Amino acid sequence: MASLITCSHCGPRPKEEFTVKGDAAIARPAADASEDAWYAYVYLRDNPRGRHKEYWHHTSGCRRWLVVERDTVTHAIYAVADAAAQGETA
Amino acid sequence: MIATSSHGESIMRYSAFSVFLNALRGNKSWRPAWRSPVPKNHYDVIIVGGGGHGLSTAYYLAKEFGITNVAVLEKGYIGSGNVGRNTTIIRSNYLLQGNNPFYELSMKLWEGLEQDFNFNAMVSQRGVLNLYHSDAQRDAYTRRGNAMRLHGVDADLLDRNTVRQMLPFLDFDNARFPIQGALMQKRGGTVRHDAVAWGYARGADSRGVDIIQNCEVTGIRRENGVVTGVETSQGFIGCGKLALAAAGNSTVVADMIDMKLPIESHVLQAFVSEGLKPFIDNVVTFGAGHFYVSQSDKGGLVFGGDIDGYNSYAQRGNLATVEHVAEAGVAMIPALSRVRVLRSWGGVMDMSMDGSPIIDRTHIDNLYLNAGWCYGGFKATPASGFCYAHLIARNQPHETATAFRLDRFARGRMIDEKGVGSQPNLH
Amino acid sequence: MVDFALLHRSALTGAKTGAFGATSTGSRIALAALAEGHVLHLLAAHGNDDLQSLVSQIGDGGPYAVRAYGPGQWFVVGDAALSAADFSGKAALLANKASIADQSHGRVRIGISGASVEAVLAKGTAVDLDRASFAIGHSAMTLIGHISALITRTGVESFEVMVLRGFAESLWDDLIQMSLEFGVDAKTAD
Amino acid sequence: MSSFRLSKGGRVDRAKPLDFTVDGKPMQGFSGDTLASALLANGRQLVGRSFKYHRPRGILTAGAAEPNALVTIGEGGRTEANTRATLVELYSGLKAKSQNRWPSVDFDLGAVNSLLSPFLGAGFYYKTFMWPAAFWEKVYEPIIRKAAGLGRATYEPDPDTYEKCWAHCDLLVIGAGPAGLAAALTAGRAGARVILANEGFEPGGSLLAETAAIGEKAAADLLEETLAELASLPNVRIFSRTTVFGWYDGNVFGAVESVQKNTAAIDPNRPVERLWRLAARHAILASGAEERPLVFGGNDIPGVMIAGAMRSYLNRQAIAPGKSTVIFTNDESGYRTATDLEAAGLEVAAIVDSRAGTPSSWAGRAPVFPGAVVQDAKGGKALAGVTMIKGGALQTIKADALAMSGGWSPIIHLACHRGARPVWSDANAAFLAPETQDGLSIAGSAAGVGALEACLADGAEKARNVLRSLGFSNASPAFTPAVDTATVAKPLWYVRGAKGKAFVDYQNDVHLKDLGLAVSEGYGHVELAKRYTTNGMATDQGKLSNINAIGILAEARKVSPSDVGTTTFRPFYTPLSFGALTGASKGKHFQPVRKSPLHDWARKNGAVFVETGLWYRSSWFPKAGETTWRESVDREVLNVRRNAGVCDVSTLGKIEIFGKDAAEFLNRIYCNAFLKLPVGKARYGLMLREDGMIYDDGTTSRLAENHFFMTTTTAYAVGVMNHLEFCAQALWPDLDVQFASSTDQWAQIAVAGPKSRAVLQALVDEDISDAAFPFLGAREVSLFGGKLTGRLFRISFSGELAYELAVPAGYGETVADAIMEAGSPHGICPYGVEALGVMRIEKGHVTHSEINGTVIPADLGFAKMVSTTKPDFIGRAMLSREGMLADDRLSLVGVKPLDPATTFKTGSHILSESAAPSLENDQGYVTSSCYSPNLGSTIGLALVKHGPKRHGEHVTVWNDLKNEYTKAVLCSPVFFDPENGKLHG
Repeated sequence: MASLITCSHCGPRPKEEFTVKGDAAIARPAADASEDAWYAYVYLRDNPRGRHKEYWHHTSGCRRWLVVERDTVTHAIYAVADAAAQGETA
Repeated sequence: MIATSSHGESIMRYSAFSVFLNALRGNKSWRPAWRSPVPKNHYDVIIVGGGGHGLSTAYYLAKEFGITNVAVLEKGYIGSGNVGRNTTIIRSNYLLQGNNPFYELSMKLWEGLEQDFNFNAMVSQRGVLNLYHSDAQRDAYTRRGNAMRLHGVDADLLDRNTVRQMLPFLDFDNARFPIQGALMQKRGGTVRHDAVAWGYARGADSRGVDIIQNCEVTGIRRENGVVTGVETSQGFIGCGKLALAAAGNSTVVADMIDMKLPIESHVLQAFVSEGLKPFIDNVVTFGAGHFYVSQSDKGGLVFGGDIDGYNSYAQRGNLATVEHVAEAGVAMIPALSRVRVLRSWGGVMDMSMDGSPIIDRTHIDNLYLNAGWCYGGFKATPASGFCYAHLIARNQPHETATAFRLDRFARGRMIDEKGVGSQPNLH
Repeated sequence: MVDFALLHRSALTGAKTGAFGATSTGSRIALAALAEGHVLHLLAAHGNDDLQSLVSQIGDGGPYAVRAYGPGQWFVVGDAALSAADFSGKAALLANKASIADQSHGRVRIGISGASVEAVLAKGTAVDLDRASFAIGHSAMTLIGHISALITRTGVESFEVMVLRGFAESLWDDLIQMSLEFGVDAKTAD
Repeated sequence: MSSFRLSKGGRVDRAKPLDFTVDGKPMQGFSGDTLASALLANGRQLVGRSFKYHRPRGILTAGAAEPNALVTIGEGGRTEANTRATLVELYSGLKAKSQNRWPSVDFDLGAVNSLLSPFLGAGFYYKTFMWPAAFWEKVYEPIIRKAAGLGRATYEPDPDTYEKCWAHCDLLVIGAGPAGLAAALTAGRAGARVILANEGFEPGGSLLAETAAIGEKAAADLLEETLAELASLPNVRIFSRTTVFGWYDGNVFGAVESVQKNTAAIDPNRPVERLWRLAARHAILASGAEERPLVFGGNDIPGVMIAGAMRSYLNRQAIAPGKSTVIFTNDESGYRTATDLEAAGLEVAAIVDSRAGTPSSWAGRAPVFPGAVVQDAKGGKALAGVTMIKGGALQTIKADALAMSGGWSPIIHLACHRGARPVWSDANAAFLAPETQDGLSIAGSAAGVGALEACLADGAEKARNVLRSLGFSNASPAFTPAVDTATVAKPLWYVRGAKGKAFVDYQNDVHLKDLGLAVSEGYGHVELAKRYTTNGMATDQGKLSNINAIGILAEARKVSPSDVGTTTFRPFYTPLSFGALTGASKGKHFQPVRKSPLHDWARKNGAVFVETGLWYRSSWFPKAGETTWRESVDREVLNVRRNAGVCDVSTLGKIEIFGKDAAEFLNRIYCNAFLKLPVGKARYGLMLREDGMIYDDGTTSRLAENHFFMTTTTAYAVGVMNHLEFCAQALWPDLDVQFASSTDQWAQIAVAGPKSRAVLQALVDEDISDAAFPFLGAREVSLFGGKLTGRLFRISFSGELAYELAVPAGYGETVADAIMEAGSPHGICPYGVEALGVMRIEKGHVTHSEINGTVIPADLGFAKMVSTTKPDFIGRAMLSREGMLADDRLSLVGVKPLDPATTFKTGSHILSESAAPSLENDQGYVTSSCYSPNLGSTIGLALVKHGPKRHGEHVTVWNDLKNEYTKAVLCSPVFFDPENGKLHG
């Protein structure tokens, strides 16, 4: 996938410009959350076959973290949003 | 040359003589290497996944533990996953105590495999060399080589001149990151990957295991907290114990019992060049980029690099990674420039959160998990099956696989060879 | 007190210069090290992304002084070096709305021009440089080969490429290599 | 020239003869020839030997699917093995060699394998070579490897260059045959940005090879007109000699352009190949169709050729296939070949048509045998004749050429690269791909269209539809609709009763019986059959063989081809060179070089450089008379500790952090407290990963209330910046904090040693006495009487009184020179990262040798740094797990040999003094070591179980790789000045 990701700020760019980090559907727990919640955040993954949200950093472009929603089977991209904007709506 | 298997059918023992006799008869009396049975209603053990690990588990369950009422369920054809889609490398050059003895057990099993299952998988101990290009890499290899030797595994630290004598065609003169030397494991090498699946399948089948292809597991039935069987595309099949060995699809299967795993599925590409006359004898890995290469008996250079980096269940990768791999290849061996790459393919890797596998019981008593092989599953095939069979049969881990526990992350007992932490795409 | 003549060393002092590649006359590429004047990196404070008009006041009035980098971030460039007073004046203008990181020494500008300049840059970047979508004055931070750089179109057949100082010589060499088929004249200083 | 080249006709330029050699033998062809056509023109039918049986092989096709005519082209570093002669554009000076033969292609000893063929059936090697066990690797495998493989690659480096480009378009048209040209013209006229990629050196596809007229117009004329119009459209780019090899996500297509593969005189200013990444809004695949071979005995004898290929050689290059040709067909194509042969005055001995009933349209001279098949071809290195069966009766026909056509398979390879599976169509008797996928349509014979006019119409129509969806509402098709008049052949998968070997995959020598064997042994699944027999694994990736193999498997398994299915089409469409994929990134240019602003300063001071990531760093500065690196490093260390030294630390990552919440942000990023760091102060910080492991360390200074300056290690600079941005943007977007990487803005110079203050005070305008500027001071300073502003930090990695001075990079060299000059009376010297390393080990300071991703703060003695009062910071939560608290964790300790005359190396393991070497007894390992000139001994840092509790314990430092087993003692990791007296001096 991801020969091209359409950055919300820069337009379509090749994979080489990005750094991919991983699951963006998981939310960092509150500081006082249980150890189980933290364990789940750090180690457990839904790893869906299908729709999936993932963090991509436009490292060689605008340096924004993006949330890319895409399909892990077809590699179709449904949406790209700035991670900060994502945080506000989540 | 005709032996009688445990289930009463005769199987043909392979030998030069059998090939000769059959040739004289016009090759008309060869029989299927394994049966295509109709699934029984119930098995003592059902293994989900007819890849290398599932098949070797079935083989060792039957051979080592006498458990033969076993079915291996495969949604496609056997060996259609990563055992048929890798760079065929075997090695036991691991660093950490949790890994090292396990992979060495695997290497020992490779060394006797063909005579054991009467199928020539072309185990070829051509030597694996890991090049290093900096003092820091040399130090890391010194630590690793010594860890190997502590367990009696062969390891040698070669200096630049020795490497140059062995592999004069590497870039010693114009490299961006000059080669300083290499860690070598002489006993490492390659194996004809498909033949591993077929050999185990034939060996398991001959001992009574049912290998059922085109049988996709669609659900797991539970009663009173224990697993009673699986729903499949060929109907319900009951079982005493259920053993998952679904590699890249582990999450998909675990989802059927709402079990979340410390795993992400990622795609790793591999490549083969056009056939060449002997070009490179050993398996060589580049230390200043992602590239490893060996040459198959057919003449193709088999090579690969890093994973693409994103979650994927598609067996295909992207061009940027292909270019990245080729760049590293030419940086290591400039003469590759005029060699043509024939084919690229992608395998789906069950990347774990510390880069090491899981062979463990689960929260359900009769459900077992074998997963998290990352891109190192092929070399582990014999030991994975052996240790998994041990766990299933005895309900306790084999002594070389005690660290591969599912709860190790929660307990803070990760086995992190690379030290990159809980980001699977970095392992 | 050591009294020392303060010599400014250009990042491309040691870079190769001269004519390279094809001996063509028509469509040659010109590569030039531009003045290491000032490069200001502007970063909008939280919630102040819309500073376009204020940002334009930071520039020296040159046509392409302000280059969009990312959301809430700009580069303001000019040929003249700024004094400490200039700098604090500009900072004061942006007070509480944005910060300025002085990158005058950290970024190097290279001018590249010629009839085939788009073909040359297309050997490095995946950005579509077609004039219709990449007009004069437009900027894009992108990869050129393996090196990140900010590309700005400054004319029909000319671009500026701004790169981290440490990579400047490497990118310079790459741009020469990419231009060989057209012929290239590379000039670092007058 | 030979009788194989006709005296007239064709598209070759007889006025431009080209000299070339094959196996050293001089030959001549014309401009417009391929190597294959030139070989045929020279009467050279036998061009290679097959993989397993070393059977003589001739040219089978005229295109990319050629399995037989593989030759080695070029010499020295330009040697290219396995080159398809059918795709090589002939040039003057071309040197070709045949392959896989010894001693020669005409007399090949390997052909003895043919006699052994009954024993060499599919999968024979899996069943044997197992005894005795050691023999596989020592005896059998070396023989097999030597025999296997095709051409021989060179070990010489490639002298030529390559490059990679991007191109963008509205419509990419793949293939410049009738459908592709029609599509490109339609799109070009509509004003779309069009790229038309054509594999060959001449666009036109079948228009080049066919003699049929289109309407009133000859194919050649139509082609000429179309190309002229396309050339006049500025929005249309025609990429000739460009093969689209892969379809990737995001609708990016990979293509390779052969730029200088058609000349012996390479222009060094241009690449030999160019890799294109084509970003297309939409693409039309017009790759045509592949004509199927027929599977009968001896179907590989030189002289047997695909019918369409024979027609192409005849019409494009005026090649006569032989004196007398037999046509074996179940399709119209055979008749078209017969027509063209007869038109050229050549004899067609017979048309053997497996279909019942003679097609009424045949008006030629040759006799037609409907309902007949060629059972066996006869001959050795050349065809002598065929045995035909008609109505059960055998008949021999003499012929020196045979054209075969088994019908057509659309070339849908690219359309299946992104997961689509081919679907069997009974109507087309072929596998088709979905006609439209997101971003890709298929047109012309690739979509199963047969007749030429219909292909033109289809290409135009499909382009019009695509253009409308792309917003070109005025698009109209460049050609009028046409009815597809072509008939579809009923497949003849193989001929029964053949006496000789009937090949399915020519190159790999897979024949009919191998597939039968695979089915009977249980490898009947199409993928298993492929893997067991190697059918489809040759360099043509099954382009010719797969469809027949599927048909044969279907019949053997008594199912339809649809049930058998295909193997997976994967990139690359045709083999692709490493060179093209690599582009310019090779040799020294494998990765870019990053240079410190003090690089030239270091060089002029004699530095020896070392690659550190992309940077070059100065390792040490040898002086005249010093013969080993150790001499230089020892001197540098002693001098710094005695006097002063200067070290370039510009490569450290440097980040400006702004914002009202910058302090709060840092407080969450570091495990230790930062919220109340005073302005003007620096603090050492430990950054953890969320799993509790240390990620990176460095000092961060507060330059103003809302402005911090962070330094990171050189190695982790990029990662830390990404990490900060992640935390700010994804985790805590409400915080007001911004980052600017300023690594390249500053030349950063460490000045260390007891005299460092005196040296620096000579440059710095402000008072930097201990009282005015104590340890961990950090502030802007004025230099040279106000000429320059810099940043001064009183921090120390060496354990000495030390400073780091940051100045704008362009002034770095001046300032470093000034420091050297000011320090000259004090005996200052430059020192490199080696001496830096020695001094930090002497002080027990850690680097990424210790921070190796598996250590938590407590492991390195930093337990007290970890805040217990902060509510949250990255990594806090996971630190309380059992394994993090376990007392068997490896923790930091010093180690030194009992006998200072002995030594040890980093990477050695630690064993209890008398313990036997085993993993169970492994106590830990040496993470860093050096010779300390101050202690007169090797010293090291180690991570050891219960490390801090074991000071004074005797151990063995075990390095079996070097047979080095050093008796040593564990000790405090601080070897030098443990009270930090010097630091505060």
